Amino acid sequence: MTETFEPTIIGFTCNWCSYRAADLAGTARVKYPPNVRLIRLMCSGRLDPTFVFKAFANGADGVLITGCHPGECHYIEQNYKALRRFILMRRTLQGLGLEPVRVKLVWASAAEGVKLAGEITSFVEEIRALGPLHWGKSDESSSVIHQPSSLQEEVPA
Amino acid sequence: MTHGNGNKPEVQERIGVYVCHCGSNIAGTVDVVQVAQWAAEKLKHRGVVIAREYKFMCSSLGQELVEKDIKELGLTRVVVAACSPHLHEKTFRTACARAGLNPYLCEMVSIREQVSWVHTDKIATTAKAKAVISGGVERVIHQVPLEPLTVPINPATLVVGGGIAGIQSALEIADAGFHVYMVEREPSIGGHMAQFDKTFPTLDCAACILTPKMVSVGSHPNVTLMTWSEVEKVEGYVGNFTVTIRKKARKINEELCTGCGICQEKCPKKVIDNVYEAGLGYRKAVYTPFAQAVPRFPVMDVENCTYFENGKCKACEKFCPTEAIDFNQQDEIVTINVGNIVLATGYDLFDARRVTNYGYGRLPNVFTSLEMERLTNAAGPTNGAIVLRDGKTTPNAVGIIHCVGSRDRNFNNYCSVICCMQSLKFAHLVHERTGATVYNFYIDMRTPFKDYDEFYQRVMEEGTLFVRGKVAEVTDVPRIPSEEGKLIIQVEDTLVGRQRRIPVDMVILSSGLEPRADAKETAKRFGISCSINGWFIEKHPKLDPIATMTEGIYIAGCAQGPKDIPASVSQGAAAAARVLGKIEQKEMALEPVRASVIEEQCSGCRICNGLCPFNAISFHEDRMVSEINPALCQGCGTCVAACPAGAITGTGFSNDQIMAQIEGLLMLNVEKEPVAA
Amino acid sequence: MTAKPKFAMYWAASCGGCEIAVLNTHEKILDVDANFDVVFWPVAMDAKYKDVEAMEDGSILLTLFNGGIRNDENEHIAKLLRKKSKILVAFGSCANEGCIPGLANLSAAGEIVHTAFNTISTDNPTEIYPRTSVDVPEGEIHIPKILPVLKTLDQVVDVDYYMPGCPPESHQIAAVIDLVIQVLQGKAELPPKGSVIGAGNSTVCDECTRTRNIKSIKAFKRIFGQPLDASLCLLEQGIPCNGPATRSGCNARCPSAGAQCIGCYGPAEGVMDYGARLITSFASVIDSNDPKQIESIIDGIPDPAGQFYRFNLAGSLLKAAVPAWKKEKA
Amino acid sequence: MNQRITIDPITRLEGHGKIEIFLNEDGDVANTYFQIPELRGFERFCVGRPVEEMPLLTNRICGVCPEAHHMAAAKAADAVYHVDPPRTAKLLRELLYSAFYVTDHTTHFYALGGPDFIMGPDAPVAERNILGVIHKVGLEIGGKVIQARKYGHTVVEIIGGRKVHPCTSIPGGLTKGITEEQRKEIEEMGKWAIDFAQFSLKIFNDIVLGNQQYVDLILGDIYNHQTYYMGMVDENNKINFYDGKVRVVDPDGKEFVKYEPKDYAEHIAEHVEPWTYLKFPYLKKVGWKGFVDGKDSGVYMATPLSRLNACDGMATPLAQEEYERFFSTLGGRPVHQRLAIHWARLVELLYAAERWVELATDPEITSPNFHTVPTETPTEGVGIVEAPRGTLTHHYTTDERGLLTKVNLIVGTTNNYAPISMSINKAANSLIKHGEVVTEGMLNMVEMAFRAYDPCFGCATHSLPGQMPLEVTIRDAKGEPVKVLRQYC
Repeated sequence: MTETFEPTIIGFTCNWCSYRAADLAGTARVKYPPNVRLIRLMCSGRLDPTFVFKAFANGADGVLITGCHPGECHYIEQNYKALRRFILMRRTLQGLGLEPVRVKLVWASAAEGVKLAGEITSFVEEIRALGPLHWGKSDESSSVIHQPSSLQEEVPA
Repeated sequence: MTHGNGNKPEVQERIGVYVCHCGSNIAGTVDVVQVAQWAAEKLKHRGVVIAREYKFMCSSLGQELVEKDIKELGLTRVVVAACSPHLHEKTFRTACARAGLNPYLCEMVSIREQVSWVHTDKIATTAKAKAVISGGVERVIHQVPLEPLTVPINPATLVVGGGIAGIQSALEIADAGFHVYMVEREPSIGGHMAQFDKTFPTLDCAACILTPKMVSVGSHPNVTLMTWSEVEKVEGYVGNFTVTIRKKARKINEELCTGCGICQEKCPKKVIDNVYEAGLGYRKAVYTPFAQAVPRFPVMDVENCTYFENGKCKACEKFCPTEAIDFNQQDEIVTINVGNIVLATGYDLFDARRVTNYGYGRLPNVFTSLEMERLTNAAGPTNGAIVLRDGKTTPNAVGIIHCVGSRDRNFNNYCSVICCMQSLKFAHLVHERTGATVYNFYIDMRTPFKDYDEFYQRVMEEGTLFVRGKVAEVTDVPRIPSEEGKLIIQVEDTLVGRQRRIPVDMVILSSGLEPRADAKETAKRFGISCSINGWFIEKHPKLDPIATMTEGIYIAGCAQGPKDIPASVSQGAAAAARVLGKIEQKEMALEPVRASVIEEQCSGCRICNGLCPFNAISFHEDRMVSEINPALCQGCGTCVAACPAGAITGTGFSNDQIMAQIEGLLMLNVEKEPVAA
Repeated sequence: MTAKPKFAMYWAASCGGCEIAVLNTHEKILDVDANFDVVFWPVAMDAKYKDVEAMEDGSILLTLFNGGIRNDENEHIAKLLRKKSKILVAFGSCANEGCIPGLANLSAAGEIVHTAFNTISTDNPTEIYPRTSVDVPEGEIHIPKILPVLKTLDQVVDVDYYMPGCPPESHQIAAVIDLVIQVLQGKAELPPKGSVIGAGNSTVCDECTRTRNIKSIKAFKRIFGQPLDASLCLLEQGIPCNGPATRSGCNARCPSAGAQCIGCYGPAEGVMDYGARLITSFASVIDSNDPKQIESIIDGIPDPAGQFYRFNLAGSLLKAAVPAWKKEKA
Repeated sequence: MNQRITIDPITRLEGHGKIEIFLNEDGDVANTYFQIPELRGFERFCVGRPVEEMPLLTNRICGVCPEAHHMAAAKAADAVYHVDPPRTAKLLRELLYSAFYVTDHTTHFYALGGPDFIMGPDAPVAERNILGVIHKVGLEIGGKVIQARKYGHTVVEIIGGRKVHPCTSIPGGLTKGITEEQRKEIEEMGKWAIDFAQFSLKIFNDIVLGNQQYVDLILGDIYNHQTYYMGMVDENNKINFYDGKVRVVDPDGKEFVKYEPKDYAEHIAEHVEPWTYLKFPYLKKVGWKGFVDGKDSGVYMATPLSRLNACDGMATPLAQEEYERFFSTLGGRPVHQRLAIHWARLVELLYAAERWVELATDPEITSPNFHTVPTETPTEGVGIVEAPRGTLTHHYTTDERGLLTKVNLIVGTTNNYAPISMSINKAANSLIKHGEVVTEGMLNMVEMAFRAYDPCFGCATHSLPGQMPLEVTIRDAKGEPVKVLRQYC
């Protein structure tokens, strides 16, 4: 690609804090890059790692997970469950060779529209710097992987 | 076991897509016409049969468009791309319902707050709008008709906290003819207001306006009053709570006691009264906190009672005409059933000792606002005389410091709302009763609301001096002779821009308000949550400051955040109105966003059992499966996401819906269309 | 000649355990022989590739296919058997979800070859690696091409039924054989296409006899690191047992033998990603809200990717790790 | 220009083995290539896994002998953690392993290799299988064979938790012990197994040794390779399948080396050819000289026969008798004729059955002391057992958390890759002269040479199932198929 790489990012928001923060960013006309596409859940505790894997498998370059601040969850403490899952999920993705920065957890209260916009902007930049992920892309082709020539290149001597 | 690889079966649903211009709010940065055309063509194979754009979808004409299409084109699903669902989801769902479509088959996607308002590049913004819509379309395909769940409402109500907010709530409900249980932790209801003398800005006497209300609570046929009592456990859900209350032993038989007060007279033991008299006065070991206490029954202070200390005395028992004294009385556990709960648990006063440089507790003539309330109170320890600690000297100069513990990074960042007016009230009273010179030290003067600023003008006209600046220190160490024997207030006067040392005889610290020390436990007990500062969190900061996330639990007064008496009263009344509304409905519909267990897939591993803060999940040893109580479930979906067997499903936000939405949002990439130009 | 329906069983990249499991049904084998004309079953009888090619499409009623798709030959035969078979069953973990060989998808296929031919005992100073076609003095000879990622059967052909397990339990195989025979005799109906057969709908805990309570994990432990309570849920003892997320059907063999479930029966009914179920359920019951402490508790699972995708990587949503995709582009 | 005979394998279809024979102008064999076309890469993807999982992961290398990998992996893991399992754990592991041996050797003798002899090399293809055996020897034999497999797997399940891919071995021992009831059951089955083993040897005596034609066949030169022989022995140089030192004897039967498992790499190296995914192990100190036998070639064999050649006797009485009879009949140690592997296998079958009972009657076998908690920091370890098809070596290196950083596997059949290739080559050479068409019976002999090894390329390539279906097609100059021969599976 010659022109700058535009990452696609899926963002998960909770209905009570971060989605409202996103709304607030809008109402306040705060600008951030259009690369992020938000999905509304009732609570960050609803975030199933399956969703994140699905996003990567379908071509997302990064995934942003947002929720109420610890202790401010509208379901009392469910965002802590989200936190625990996020940490274990990130470890697992690392084990699968993913750069850990491609998944990000952000706490944003309903009042923090500006903060959320800022987080999105910086995340988009981080991912843009990393380049495309292309997870599963090569799956279509089932070509040989170790023609003698290509193997010699692949293999660090 | 292959997932999401493009080729899906043809979609059976007939979907309508409606793109809103919102005037130029959306149309300004999103090519809505093109988006609509795109949806009609590119999403045909996904079941979209019609895609329209319209100036204002939320207008009655816009809604009629949708209704008409549902009827004439036989739409089975509707996607509205407009503003945030938080604004108009209900609007369009109702519209669909009018046209005979289950309201939950309508999906709203935000292309305003999260698209047109936050991006500038029209091509990129338009592309994102498409992605968001395709996500909505995929999602709505998997939506299923939902029917709200209805539960009966027990007409009885529990009001926790007998301050002015709770009292107001209780009376409104009781007067409407429904039963109220009021639980108060202290021996008497009345709360902080009962300790005040005058109330700003009108300066009418707190007792005069409060006590009649207290009396009518105490005597109301529809009110069961439980003072010296605390809520221990709350079970159940809206319409059907079971509450366990501990009635602490008064050591007084309420049946027999007439409240004559002889026991208090005869009791030989004097105890400093730190609660009501703020440590300025005494009470007995058996006492009612103040003359107008409701109920009249006294409480025995077991820690200080001579009999409980060394087994002798029993003076009270000897003299009690009705033999109401009962040294063996034990705590009593009472359980009640109510349909709704109002939490009006109030606030704690900020402990001025924590601001050490103001010297409270170290410098005798530094007083807290509560102490000042007692001093100025005609029924108080000095019968209303404003004097120094020595109890006789009248001050010639008085300094009143605002924002003590408030708007201060070291303590509380928030504004306690009432301190400015309270300080002005003190300024007026001091000036009126002692003629002393009064200084007010403030950061910003905050006098909103009816007649408040007028009162400020009046106090200024009375000659009170105002110094704008945060007081650095209160000290008794003089630098010059004229400061000898004085309290010196060290402050930067930010209006004249220089440091000043102002000698006074008396300093009043206008302490701020803080959440109850046990607010977090209380919140947990009632299944609601607290903000970082510790105030109870309302359902919506603007549109629903009365309700909480937990259906059937309402909050009123300072428990929700600092406020003055009129605000507390109105919130108490508002909570009552909400409760009465519920009671009148007799039954209520709960949002059908709920989780449920597919029993044949549940392995009984019990992973989910500990995850529900609303205790909606129970385990059945006999069948070895977990079960979710739909009425208790608040629909957060945490258990759905946690179930290792995929045996828990969540309506409204099912896996299928979310997975489909992800596919939809990313479909454009699959189509290799540029995300942004 | 014979009017009996035709039966075939084939192995691709597999270990042969599935065949052994079938043989372990003992007398049931005779039922198969009695009711079917076994036209193709390399482990049990001889058959020619050209015989199969010569058959009419769809002329084999039932084909049990085990083994993953590791090279182009596996893929070729999978497609052939799909064409020739009415009912194609992905038989055993390899064909269903990749099984242990699917862990190869953690790295690039090139690295697999490189590692195998550079072990400590390998005498390979001149970096010789197998090539798909080699010129020997006498002529040119060939070996098959390894695919960049190991695939499950339904990633290359349409599959009618899934029979999980590594290997499928013999009693389950026997039950399925009985069912098929009953169907042949018109005494029963086939389950809907795409169903999982020879297994339960719930998870291993459903069949596990260990007592379980509300879970709250303060530390994850290694199976060999301490004595364990033989009657209490292993997960509650901190052992990362995959039972909660693993499909039932094995009678909880490993947990009842004192070993943690390692997940050979794959995901439960309707589950889209096996590993995700374990990640989310294990994490949910971690007894801490402090990020640092959570991290240190999770240190108790030293190899999360292997732990959660031991059998299921090739069949997971992500199919393979980043390196497997990355290298392929070379 | 060379003529090419493709021994066109079902492998095109199986992907499981392939033979190329090239003829020169005279129509004599110029060269043969025996290719293994698959590789699953356990050495690579086991890296990063916790070492205690190896007994579970490497099980899946081969479903025919998962017990062997389970044991080798468990022993390597013990070594990595420097932990010595309690005696009971070792007894239980060996008991499981002995029962497995009975099952495996039975399967091979009756279903795979044995039919050649029982039915005779000239018997029609269709008869040379278990059914043929049943017809010839009598119906009850089929029942007995099934019984033997059943019993073996029952013991594996009782101790190992599962019939296939056992799961109970962990660093330091086992996750469970056995009860007295289970022990009794196991002992009973073991006694039956001894009778069965003796019965099998009787069949071999009556039918094979009773037939001079077969004896000549066994002793015939076509199956004769002068190679080194490998096998594991206990402190008395008696055969042991589970534990001991690896002993190698030279073609004259003299001890060439006896090494501790941990030293294997000093003695064994693997040669690489670009036309196959499988490596060719050889004796490092002798060196790789190509596909040739004799003292100067590092090629060695690891099979039941090589184990008998490499040891000084059997640790159990009945087996010892058979051991002596074996060598006296065949003219003393070492025996170079590959077809003798079948007989050797029966001797081992008897030993395994006797050992089974020995272990099942050990007073400590039911002790609850079946695991020692490892306390040392994990580093590196080698585990070696005798798999039915050859010496099996697992070598692991881990980090301080016990996560694997290096894995090396030299598995049963791999040891025999070179000898098998040589046997094929030799058979082909003796069969195909001037491209002339040969008789079915002679072709079968190639097949027999091959199958004697009971090659398990499931282990070998870490990708193939237990048996290798192989179809050999001889084509004339015009490429028309003239004869077909095939190995059964």
